[in-house]
Amino acid sequence: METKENILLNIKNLHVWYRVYGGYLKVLNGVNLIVREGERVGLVGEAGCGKTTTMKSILQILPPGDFLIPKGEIYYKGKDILKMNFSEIQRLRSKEIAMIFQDPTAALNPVFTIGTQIGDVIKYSIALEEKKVYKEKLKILSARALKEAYLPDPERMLVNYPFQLSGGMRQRTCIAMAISSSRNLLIADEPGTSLDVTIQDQILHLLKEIVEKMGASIILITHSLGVAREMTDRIYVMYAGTIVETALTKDLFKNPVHPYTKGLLASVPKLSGGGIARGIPGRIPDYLNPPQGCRFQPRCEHSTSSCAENPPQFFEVEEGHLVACYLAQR
Amino acid sequence: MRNLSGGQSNSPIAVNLARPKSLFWTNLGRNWYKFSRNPLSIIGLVIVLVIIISAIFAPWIAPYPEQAGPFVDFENAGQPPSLQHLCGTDNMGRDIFSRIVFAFRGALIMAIVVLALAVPPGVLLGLIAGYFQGGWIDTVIMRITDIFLAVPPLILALAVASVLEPNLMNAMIAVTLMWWPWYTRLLYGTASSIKNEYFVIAAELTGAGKFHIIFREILPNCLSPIFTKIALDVGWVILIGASLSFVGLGQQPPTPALGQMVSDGARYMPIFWWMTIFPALAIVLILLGFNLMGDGIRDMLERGMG
Amino acid sequence: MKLGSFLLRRFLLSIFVIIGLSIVIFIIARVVPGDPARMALGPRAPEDVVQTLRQEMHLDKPLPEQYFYWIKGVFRGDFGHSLVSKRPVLEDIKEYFPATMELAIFAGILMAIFAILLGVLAAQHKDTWVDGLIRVSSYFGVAIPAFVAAIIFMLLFGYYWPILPVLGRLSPGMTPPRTITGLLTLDSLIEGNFPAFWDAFKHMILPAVALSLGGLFQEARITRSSMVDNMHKDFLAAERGYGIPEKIVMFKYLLKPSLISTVSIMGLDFASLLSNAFLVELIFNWPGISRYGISAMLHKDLDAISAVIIVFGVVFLVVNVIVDVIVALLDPRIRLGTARDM
Amino acid sequence: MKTSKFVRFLRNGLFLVLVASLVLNLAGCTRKTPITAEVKVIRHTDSWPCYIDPAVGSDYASSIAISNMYDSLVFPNPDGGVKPLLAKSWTISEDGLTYTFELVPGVKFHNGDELTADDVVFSLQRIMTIGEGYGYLFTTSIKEAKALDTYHVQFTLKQSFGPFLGALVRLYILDKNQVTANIQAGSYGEFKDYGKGWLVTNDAGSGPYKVKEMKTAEYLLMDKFDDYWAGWENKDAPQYVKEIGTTEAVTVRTLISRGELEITDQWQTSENLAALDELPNTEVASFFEGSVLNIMLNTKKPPTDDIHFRKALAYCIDYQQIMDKIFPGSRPSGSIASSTPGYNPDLKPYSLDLTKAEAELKQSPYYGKLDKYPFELCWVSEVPDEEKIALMVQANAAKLGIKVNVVKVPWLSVVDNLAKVETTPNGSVIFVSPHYAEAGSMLESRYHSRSCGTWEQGEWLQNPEIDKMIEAAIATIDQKERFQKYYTVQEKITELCPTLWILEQAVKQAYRSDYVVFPAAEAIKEGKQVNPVMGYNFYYRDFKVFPEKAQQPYTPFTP
Repeated sequence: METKENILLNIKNLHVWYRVYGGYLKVLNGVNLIVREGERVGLVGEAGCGKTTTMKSILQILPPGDFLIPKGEIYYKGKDILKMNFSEIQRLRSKEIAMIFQDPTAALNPVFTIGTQIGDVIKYSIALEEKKVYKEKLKILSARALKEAYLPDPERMLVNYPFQLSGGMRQRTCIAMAISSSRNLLIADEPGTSLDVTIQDQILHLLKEIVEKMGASIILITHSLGVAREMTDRIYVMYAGTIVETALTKDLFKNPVHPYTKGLLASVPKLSGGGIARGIPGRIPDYLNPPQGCRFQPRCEHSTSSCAENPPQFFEVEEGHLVACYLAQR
Repeated sequence: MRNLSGGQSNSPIAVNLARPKSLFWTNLGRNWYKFSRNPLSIIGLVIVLVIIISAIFAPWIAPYPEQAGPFVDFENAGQPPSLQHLCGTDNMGRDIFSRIVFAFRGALIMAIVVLALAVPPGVLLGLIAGYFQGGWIDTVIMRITDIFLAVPPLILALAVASVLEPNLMNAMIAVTLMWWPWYTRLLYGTASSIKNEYFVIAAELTGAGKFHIIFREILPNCLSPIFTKIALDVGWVILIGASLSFVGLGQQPPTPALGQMVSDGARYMPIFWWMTIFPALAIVLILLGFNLMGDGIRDMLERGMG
Repeated sequence: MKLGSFLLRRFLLSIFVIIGLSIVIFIIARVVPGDPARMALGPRAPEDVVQTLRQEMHLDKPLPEQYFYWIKGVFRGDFGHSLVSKRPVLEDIKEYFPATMELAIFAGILMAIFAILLGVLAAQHKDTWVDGLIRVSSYFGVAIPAFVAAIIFMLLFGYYWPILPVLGRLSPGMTPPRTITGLLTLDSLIEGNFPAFWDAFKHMILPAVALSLGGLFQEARITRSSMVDNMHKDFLAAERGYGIPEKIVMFKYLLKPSLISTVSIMGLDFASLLSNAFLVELIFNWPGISRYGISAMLHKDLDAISAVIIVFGVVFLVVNVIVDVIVALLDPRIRLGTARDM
Repeated sequence: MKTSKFVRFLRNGLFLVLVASLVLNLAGCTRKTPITAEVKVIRHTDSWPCYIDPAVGSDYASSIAISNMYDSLVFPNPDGGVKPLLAKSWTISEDGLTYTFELVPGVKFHNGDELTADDVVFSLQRIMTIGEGYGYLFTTSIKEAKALDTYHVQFTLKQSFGPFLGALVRLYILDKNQVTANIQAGSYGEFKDYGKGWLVTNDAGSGPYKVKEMKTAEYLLMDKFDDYWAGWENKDAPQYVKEIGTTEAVTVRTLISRGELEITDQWQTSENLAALDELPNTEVASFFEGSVLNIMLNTKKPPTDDIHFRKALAYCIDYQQIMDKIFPGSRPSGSIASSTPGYNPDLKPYSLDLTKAEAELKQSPYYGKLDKYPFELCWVSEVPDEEKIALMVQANAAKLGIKVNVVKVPWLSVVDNLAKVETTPNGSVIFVSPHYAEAGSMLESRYHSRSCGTWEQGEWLQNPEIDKMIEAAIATIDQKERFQKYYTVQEKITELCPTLWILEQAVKQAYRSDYVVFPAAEAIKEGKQVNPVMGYNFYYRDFKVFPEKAQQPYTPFTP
């Protein structure tokens, strides 16, 4: 069933380092991730484990100047993004992949109107085939995009500035931008986490609907397994810059193997009694000089000498269920 | 940079009722570490120290101390820079290097006196206006401040100095008159933000007197911005002093002053170019030193508070 | 529109400040020892003539009344007579003011353009030798006073490498254009008198550069740092990510928000630029109002001094208002107030 | 990063701007205007302000301008006498109180009006009422003036005034109609401002040159008055004369080195003049106009109120070194300049003699407690060389243990300070030159009680005996007799030693000798006398200019 054709995105052994005063933060340490066409993939892990970095490196929008990618490849439709030239990247960004950012307030430019921003997005995505795009047409298209994101009174919305909107409307605006022209892959970075629960719920449903309508694949980044469970077909569990476990959503919830995954699941507060979740002791390691072997080893109760020495490979525990842990080795 | 209030306002949620000690004193060690981390700050500090030392020990450092005063030696007039005269001699045969060294004195005295006279009233008014924000006191003080800030200090200082007799004292008076408002404005901002801090409100609730609140609660937390501004201002005061004496409204000859030496030298350009260039470079050196040091202090105090 | 009311408030405040300033000036001008009437007529003038002049100048009245007469004159544009030029101060001002404005505006433009250019360049090349070079030169740029720069330029480009004129606004022998705006470059362009334009322009270069240096580098630093800050903002990543071309992202989406802080300090820099003009005009023998002001100060020409300072006060208020407006135009949050209207 | 393109674009932009401006500049500078048929012009820098109103101006620049734009009844000769100008003849009553002048008929003002006796009377009343500038010369001497008919005017004096004709040089005749047509609001009764406002930038004269353009504090441009009544036998006289209002050393040198200046001002420092002399085609002309550099000692303020103290100072100054080092080419001076007619040649000026100085100081009551009596010496900030003088005196006086505090004072403050005896410093370094070419002028304006409180007398001599002697001398009609009296006055004053007469200053200016004929300079070369009346060595009607002979650098003048 692993046929080259239907693989849309294939990240192989991606490393990303940040340059900081006195060395490099080795944020991504060999990320492997696959997204098939029409597939809904979840990427879970606690805050600061490199989820967003991975996604930004797909679009080549990591903060300029102070990062580097020592090794790894990112194949999109079989072509390595890291080797693409400027115009190809441009095409990728405007036609193929779009990202919905975590914090809508930060993701919208405070000094331009919604109209200008979404207008430009559309203009340059269409401009690739149509040479000149007329203002009027732009306006209509932008308004339509907003409408699709269920924003009330889109025309009036266009002349507003971000700070004049509510959080939810900003989030919808971001989505509108992302879907303003058709895309094959959507990346949703913890959509709506900065909003209150009801709105967050609406947003998620909106996304679901859109993805179905566009028939696009989606990578949903979240730290809430609950969300992942109801939104995705397959889940990648990420810890400290590496993928530690991946499986079909149902399999993962059925039998999580990696101690970290278990920990995550355990820390979801059960509605049916059980009280406060157990959680995971310790915290994300220092990226400046991370542990030699398995990065989870310092927090792992099952850790053995081998864990400390070199990082574990993937072991397939069942069909499409890979775990990077010596526990899975038998 | 509004939140300089001893780091408190950085975390508005944290309700702490205990008055924070001014972090400036408590963190001196850590601050010094921060300061010394930046090589530029150190360079600045070194320059400043050199200037101060040579000002204090001018008679011993200057090769020809007597020539810094009334002195004429037409035999050696207009000597180009040489080993005997590092910066050459001026049109009256006086050693320019010696005169520069002595000129540092006047410059530093100017800075010290002006700031010593301008800062306290400026700070006081700023505190009061800030504390009684919204009241008529606030209005009166700040409007007056606006008037003085309406024209850059140099211009008003020139005007004041010009109507008085030209000499160092009057120059200092003139600059002082123009300098206090900047501190008033600075303190107004700081004080009015601090007065809404919980520890101040708490103090008010416990019925502390206005005097106590202004001087014991608010003032200590305004110290770092004040020190920062002073550190940065020294250079600018000296510059204004130099500008005044450049026009002839500052220190009077034969006592050397940098600005005056520059303008005197300009009369003999380009024949005796060294008469102008070296005093000019001296001014640049002073400014460079105090700016670099000031930047260092600002970084250590402002960023250091977080 | 909030902007309108904002401007109105600024304007009223300015009026108040100007009046306050005039009082301060008046007091300064009156503390001088010596009798203005006698000064105006010279030591040998007969006493009775001096006496009549005293009465005309209301010098026999109490100070507040004197102030009243004076300010009344000022609002009618009558700043009194200049001791030195022996003619109404207003005429002098009319004659010298444009020269200073021309210089200041040109210097201001230089300052703005190069500040932004260098700032962008430094931000683009963050932590490379370009950035380092710009930073180091900025330390010197701030530390070299305008008048020192002026003298050094004069020495270099006036004598050792004489490629630029160092004195006045126009070479002798160059026929000046008819006075329309008073700005030589502008007038000569209007007239189509290009040699005059080129000559006037060349005369402006050195003083203008000397004036702009300080502010230029300070603003370059501010531009750089705020651009670097914004570069890490999500919205920039977003706009890039949505496939908006790099140039648009840089010049439109990054530059505009980054310029807000630059513009807001430009007011101060322009002010210090104008005050530096006092010495620089002296050095380059630039026939502007600053040089006029200095000579007035050295001759204790009180009416002239007061007038010059009032004029500068007005100029600064105008400049500040302009800056505020530009900032408001750049930043909707200021223009529309952060309140949500829907 | 994918911004390299953008950066390259930026860098190129910046680079282009720089290169472009540079190249254009070079281009702009290298173009030289070709020398064509030149206008004859004299461009001359001088200290500003320059007041061209004859009732206001009296300083050097003003005197030059006024003497070129206005005529007076008589014209000064180099020997100190006068020759007819507007007045073709005159008679003096034997009591010396009544002067009657017959005017040259048909003299035309610049605006074409004819010059008549009325204008003379008007001009006199005007200057006497306004009382500035040279006015005092006449306020003190003239009782009344009346026009007998169109061409005859009569002056009646208060008391006989020997050098009256010399003084009349300074009575410049304005066009009454033109002035009265241009009066504005002012404080002179029926004549309102007496045309002062208008005359700041205009002239109402009949002289060989007239105002073309007056740009306050920048320059005065005069052009030749072609139908000047006395004609133009000198065909090479300058068509234009530009008085440039600056003495800034840098400016002056730049102008000369660019061939944009014919004659510099006389206020250049010796270093500058030396530098200018180096330049090709540039010579330094040096002559005496009776200007004396004095250190006026306040005789009413200790310690300078004691004659022995003053003499001690007079003997301890190294005049020779000052003359060699600070004012090269100058010469010793007595109580008046030796070039002034009426100077007593037998008097020997004070010279360096420390033993005498010691002796005098010992006789002084202040001897031994000198430290209690600080000696304040002021110099005028506008004349940098004066600082050197002050410092020299300070150094010399130190030899006697006299402590001198040197103070720099701007000119207007000097005028203020000298107005009152108590604010007058012990010593003031001040240049003074005669107002009309005779000892009487200097004696009166320097040492007569009447001149106390003006900047020309910082001594506060107030010696009735001397006053009488001066008045007597001035009242004497017969020149020989008059000069004898001048001599005795000078002896008396020199004896009192109220002043340290440092030197008689040589008026020095650099000028372009390759194409300018500067009469005064020629006269010096031929060992002749130059005109002792201030300003008249710049009587441009006698100048000759040959632009075609000009060597490079020369920038032609286009009005």
